[in-house]
Amino acid sequence: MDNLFSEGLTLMVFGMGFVFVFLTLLVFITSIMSRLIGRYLPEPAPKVVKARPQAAGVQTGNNDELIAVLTAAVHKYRSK
Amino acid sequence: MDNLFSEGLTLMVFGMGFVFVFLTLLVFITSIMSRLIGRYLPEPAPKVVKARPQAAGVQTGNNDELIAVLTAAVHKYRSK
Amino acid sequence: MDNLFSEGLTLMVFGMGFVFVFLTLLVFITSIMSRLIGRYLPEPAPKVVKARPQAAGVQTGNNDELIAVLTAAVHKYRSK
Amino acid sequence: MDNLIELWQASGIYNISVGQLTMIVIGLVLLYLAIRKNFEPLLLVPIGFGGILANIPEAGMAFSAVENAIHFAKPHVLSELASVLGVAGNDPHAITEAYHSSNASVHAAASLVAQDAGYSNGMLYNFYSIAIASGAAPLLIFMGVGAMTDFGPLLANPRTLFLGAAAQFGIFATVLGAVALSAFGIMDFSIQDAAAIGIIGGADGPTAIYVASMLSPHLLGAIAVAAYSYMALVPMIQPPIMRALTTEAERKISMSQLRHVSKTEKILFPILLLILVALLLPDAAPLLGMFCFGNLMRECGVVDRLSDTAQNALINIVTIFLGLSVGSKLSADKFLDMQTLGILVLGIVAFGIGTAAGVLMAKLMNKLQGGNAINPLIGSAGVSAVPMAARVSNKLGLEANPQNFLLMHAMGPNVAGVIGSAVAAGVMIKFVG
Amino acid sequence: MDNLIELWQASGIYNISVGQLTMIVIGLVLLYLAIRKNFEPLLLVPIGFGGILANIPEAGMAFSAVENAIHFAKPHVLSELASVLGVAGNDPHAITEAYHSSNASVHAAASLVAQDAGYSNGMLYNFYSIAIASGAAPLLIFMGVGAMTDFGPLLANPRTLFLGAAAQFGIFATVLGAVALSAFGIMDFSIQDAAAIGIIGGADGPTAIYVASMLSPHLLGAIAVAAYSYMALVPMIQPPIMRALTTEAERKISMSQLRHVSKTEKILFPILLLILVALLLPDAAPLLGMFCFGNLMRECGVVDRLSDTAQNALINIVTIFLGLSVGSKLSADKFLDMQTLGILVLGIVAFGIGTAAGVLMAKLMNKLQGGNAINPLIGSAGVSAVPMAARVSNKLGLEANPQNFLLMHAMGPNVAGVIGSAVAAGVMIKFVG
Amino acid sequence: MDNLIELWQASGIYNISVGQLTMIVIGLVLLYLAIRKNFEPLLLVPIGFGGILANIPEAGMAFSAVENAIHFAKPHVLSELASVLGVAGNDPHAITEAYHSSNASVHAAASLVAQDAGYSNGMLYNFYSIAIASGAAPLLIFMGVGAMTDFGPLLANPRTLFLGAAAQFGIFATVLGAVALSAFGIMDFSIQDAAAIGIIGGADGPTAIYVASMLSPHLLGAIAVAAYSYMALVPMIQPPIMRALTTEAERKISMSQLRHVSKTEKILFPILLLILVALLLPDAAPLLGMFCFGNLMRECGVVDRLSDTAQNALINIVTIFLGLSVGSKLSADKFLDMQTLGILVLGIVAFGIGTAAGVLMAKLMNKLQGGNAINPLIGSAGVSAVPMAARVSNKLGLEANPQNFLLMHAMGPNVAGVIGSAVAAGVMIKFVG
Ligand code: NA
Ligand code: NA
Ligand code: NA
Repeated sequence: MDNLFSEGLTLMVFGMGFVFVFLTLLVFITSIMSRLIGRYLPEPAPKVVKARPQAAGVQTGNNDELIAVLTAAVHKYRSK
Repeated sequence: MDNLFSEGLTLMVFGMGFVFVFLTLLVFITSIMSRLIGRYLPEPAPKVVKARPQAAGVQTGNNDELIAVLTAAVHKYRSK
Repeated sequence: MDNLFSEGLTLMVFGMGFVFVFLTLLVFITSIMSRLIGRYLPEPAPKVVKARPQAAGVQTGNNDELIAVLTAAVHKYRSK
Repeated sequence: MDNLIELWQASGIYNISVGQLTMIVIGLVLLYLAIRKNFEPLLLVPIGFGGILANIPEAGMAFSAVENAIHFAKPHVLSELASVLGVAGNDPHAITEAYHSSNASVHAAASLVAQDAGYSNGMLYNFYSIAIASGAAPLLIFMGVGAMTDFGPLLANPRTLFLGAAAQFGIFATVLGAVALSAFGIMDFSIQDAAAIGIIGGADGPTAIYVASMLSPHLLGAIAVAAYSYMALVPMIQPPIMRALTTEAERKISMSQLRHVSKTEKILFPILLLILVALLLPDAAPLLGMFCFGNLMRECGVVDRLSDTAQNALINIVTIFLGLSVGSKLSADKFLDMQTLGILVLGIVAFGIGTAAGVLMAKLMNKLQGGNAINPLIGSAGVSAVPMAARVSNKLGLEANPQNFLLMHAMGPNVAGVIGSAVAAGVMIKFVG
Repeated sequence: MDNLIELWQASGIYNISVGQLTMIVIGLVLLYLAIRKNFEPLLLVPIGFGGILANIPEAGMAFSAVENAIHFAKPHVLSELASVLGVAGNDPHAITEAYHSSNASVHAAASLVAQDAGYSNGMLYNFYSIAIASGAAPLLIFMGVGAMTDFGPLLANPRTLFLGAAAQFGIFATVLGAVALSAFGIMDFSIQDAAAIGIIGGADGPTAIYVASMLSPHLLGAIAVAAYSYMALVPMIQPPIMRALTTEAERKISMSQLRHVSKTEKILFPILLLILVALLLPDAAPLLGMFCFGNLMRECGVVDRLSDTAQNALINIVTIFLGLSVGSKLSADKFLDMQTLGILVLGIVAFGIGTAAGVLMAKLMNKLQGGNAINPLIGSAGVSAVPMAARVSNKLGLEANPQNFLLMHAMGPNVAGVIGSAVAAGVMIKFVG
Repeated sequence: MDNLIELWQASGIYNISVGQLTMIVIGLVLLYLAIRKNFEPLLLVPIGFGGILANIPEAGMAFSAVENAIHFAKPHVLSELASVLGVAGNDPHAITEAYHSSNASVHAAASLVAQDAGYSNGMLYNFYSIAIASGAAPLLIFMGVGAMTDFGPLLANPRTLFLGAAAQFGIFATVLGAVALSAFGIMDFSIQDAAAIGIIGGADGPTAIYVASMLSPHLLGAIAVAAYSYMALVPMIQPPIMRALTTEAERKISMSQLRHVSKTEKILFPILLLILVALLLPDAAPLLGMFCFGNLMRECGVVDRLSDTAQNALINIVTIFLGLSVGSKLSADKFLDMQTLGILVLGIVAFGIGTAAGVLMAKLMNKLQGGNAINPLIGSAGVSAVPMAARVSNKLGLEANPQNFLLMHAMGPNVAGVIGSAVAAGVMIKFVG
């Protein structure tokens, strides 16, 4: 009984410790990476975003928007 | 020989019998279910059908309709 | 050593030979097939190409075209 | 020069047997029917092509590693196989026979011997093992079919289930026919064979393949080919029978419009069907369970991405493997047999009887109810062959009465026929499996 | 007549046990929750349905060939199995026990005996072996999730990773709770069981299934059901805890807009994460490796067709099989047990503690930095449950301050929580695996 | 404290070898080439990533259960393995060697021992077994490629098949080069190795992987990497050779427009090709059979949903698994070897010779026919590398004559090259397999 409990405690201490160490390192590495990229590989001036080929689901969204614009235009025309 | 034939006969009698019993039960259960639903869970008044997310194939269908409308509108406009 | 080299040489001679024999036969058979079809199964007069059902990616293309036409039309209307 | 001879002696021309040549021609005919005549092309293109691949001499694509080892017959491999399989001597035929009748552990041991000798399973053999022998492919196709099926027309008029039941008479009459042929010594079908042949009358591809793979794998190729071919021939098989059994007046009966079926009914139906199967016929649970699962995914409205995948990517992938696997069973020694002729004859009889039984049931129901609620033309749709049979009903209805659209009415018995033949399949697996 | 009795004695009604009936009802309840209450339907619909299929009496869909052979208990099969398994006598229970504790080669031998006797693995058993026992399905789902994950918000504010770390306290506190229950004799969990239960607090389905399949397969069904149910309940579990631990003023904190994150950063992040995993915790490499692979496919911009497939066809197919496979573990003897009750209680505790730890960590970070940079409401998103938990943060933020959109800020800790629980999983596999 | 040491001693940093580190760097380089330089990213992203995963120390993702058991080297497991494998003593190296040279049944027995000891196959090892060792993945990719291939340009001008034949000289010259290197003691390639290396010159990924997996699995990683890298480098490798072997006047030759090819021709071509393969070279039947099947599905017009799936969902899924599986073969002991250097050198020679042979063949054909029907620039497209090589032909053509579009003309030899190298593959499997 005691043994199982102490195993659990160990697991908790090491587990949480490791999770924190790991993610802390990730914070450092990520920050350094971002800083280096910001300095040495800055992104070119934001060009117009070119839609890359998307999955079916996303297409609908794009179409919806366009279709909304068109519908509005047509509606305006009709209601003349 | 006779044995095989009687096996086949048995299979036929039991098979057809079972199929009928099964589907008859299904008729009863389905009818009861439909009646219960009609009484206790009637569908709300038919609202405008909201298109649920569809597979690529079906999208075309939807688009076709919309596009047909739009084309007609545009055509009307052009032919003015 | 010699043995391995002669194995390689054999493989080359037979390999290239076989590739040529095979593709030569394919040239003959294909040509005959094409001639026979041209004579006995000529294609009917070119009808309007009917788009066959396409994968999602291609649809976008089709829509793009249509949408471009529509946008142009709408634009023309607006700029009136 | 030796190499040239070796190449020549390993070539297809040198090795091809009459049987293989014939089977390749049959494969080409299936492709022709599929491509030019539109005979269920989704299945018959892969089946036909698989049949050709399986009969390429020396390629051994439909053979297991052991069969390939036996075919190439190196003496030391043969003698090792013979010792594992408990055969005296090196006779390839005896070894083959022992291999096919060996139990699972000897089978596995023989496989290891063949692999050690450098032989491997042909690709089609692998596909068959994974797709069909495991039972997975027909069940996954059934799931996809379930996801494509709309039970609305059936729920609007549940009595059409009786039509779907009646049409299964084709199945059992054919079983009887098959055992009769055996009883009279014309053919040599076991009761398992007879049951697997009968299921052709169910007019449902995956069900036929599933049952045949369980009851009579050696007839699988012929049964699958017959099932899909006759499904394609429904527009030619059914109309004369339907016309013969109905009067002009009956064909003119117009049916009242189907009521609206609520979403909740459609969601509950596959669940109720599943529970009924669970309580009455567990042997039909795999088939109907996957079918109901597909249908529930379709109707429940909250897992559309799974339903779409089941109806598209997944069913297409499985269809490719299923078709090639069925094709791998089109070997000369099994297909070029009087049994295949018997299967083809019995199969068309099954379709005919099923059609007739459906139509007569519809007439009987009208008589019993003392009205004209049902146009008997929709009875024939009970054989399944979705949606071909329903279209045939519609077409004949329009011929008699140009205002009479029977399509939706016929969809009820049509999908009922799918359920009916799956139940019949369960009964046969239970009794003779 | 004999046949009629046989059919009746093979029917579900005749054979159904109270346990099976209860499990079928539980399956129906899961379907109800999934369909009507929108409880993670993509998983709970297949799990619920699989649970029903697994409990159909006599169908044996979730059983191996050996278990099916034992169930039908033909004397000569039993005695053969007994001899292979080294059991004296023909007692089915003793044989079953010996089978489950047998080593791999005896297991394989028993399988061959059962196959020879004509029994085969149930379809769900096959699905489970291929999808879960191999570990493949959770990893492929993780790949798909990686391909769907945008690390932009996390990269814009990497300190939110601490929130994702803190929320994993729920996992380990629950492990302690589980061993405490065992220590006090209330339950009987091994340390492996405890670890597998704790991972529920990771609020990440595939991670939970992966860990449970490795550490505690007999609890897999209950753990998966608990994990997905509580993920669905996040909008009810978290808000009271979040409100109790924060003041109105804290909830009103508005956070500065996230900076733009460049494409290069997004491409490098999964690679850096992978390298860190490789250097520090190889046991987390399968999970996080596949996750990073999916994310790299998404971000690199040159394999969009692979990324699209990973996010759609492939993940959908795997989800169907994973769900049915998990369902196959919903058997009465394993699920209808006090342990399940313990798992359900511990699971919700885990969610609660994780939520609290995330919120408190956010407050601590504010205190340490002496500013108000972080709205503590986004701390709760560290449990994962992507994107539900982030939406909850957003909702509570809007309640306190209608101009305060926290959604993007909460996505940082939200995806950090996925990484955090995968790391925790690696530690547990390392120490108790 | 013990736990901390244990965690440290199990970490990647503690265990990583120079070889693994190097291979991880190579994996990163492959990712860089794929993502930034657009080197065949669909394959090189998964291959590079798989290479990194395979070299994560202690994770054992590319190892079989037995290899993992040997790696962790628990004494009682080692001694059990040693006894099964017939090795005296517990030396891990001796056991590993015995394992790799054991026959199939001993192999299987060792696997069971390792599983009993709690070890399991790494995920990449499983992927490799299913995708590549079985031969399935390259064949399915070939099916998809077939479904993407338009034989129209080839049918319009079938003599371009000769160009596709000539370019295969690169393959066989390289085989000779490889055996020469061995004959002079510079390298140590067997004839099987030489054949597998030669196939790089086929400039066709799946063919190279298929042949390498059959003839020389230990070189698979290097061969696949070389094949895909050089295919990406085609625009740099080919132009200087093409310019050196042609005059300005030749490059200016404009070719007459291709005639229209009818649907029927396109449908019959894959069938004729299949029959020719069946009759002449059964060893090429799996590769070319699946290729023709894909092409028939594309052209027949009645199974578009299968064709679409073969070109999209299925080929994408298989590509992911194939790439990761190839990556699993990028282990230090096999890749960091002089042989790899030899493979890289021989591979580029193969491409060069193939290119030259194609161009010279075109010139020869012009001479024999006494006309100027063929622009020799399209000869280089005969190596395959579809459609890159055809684009290179087009580009050089436009340089010489801005009105001269060679793209469609070059597509003929381009797809002929695919057929040609599949035939070459069949010959090599026949003679040295
Ligand atoms: Na039917
Ligand atoms: Na988490
Ligand atoms: Na080539």
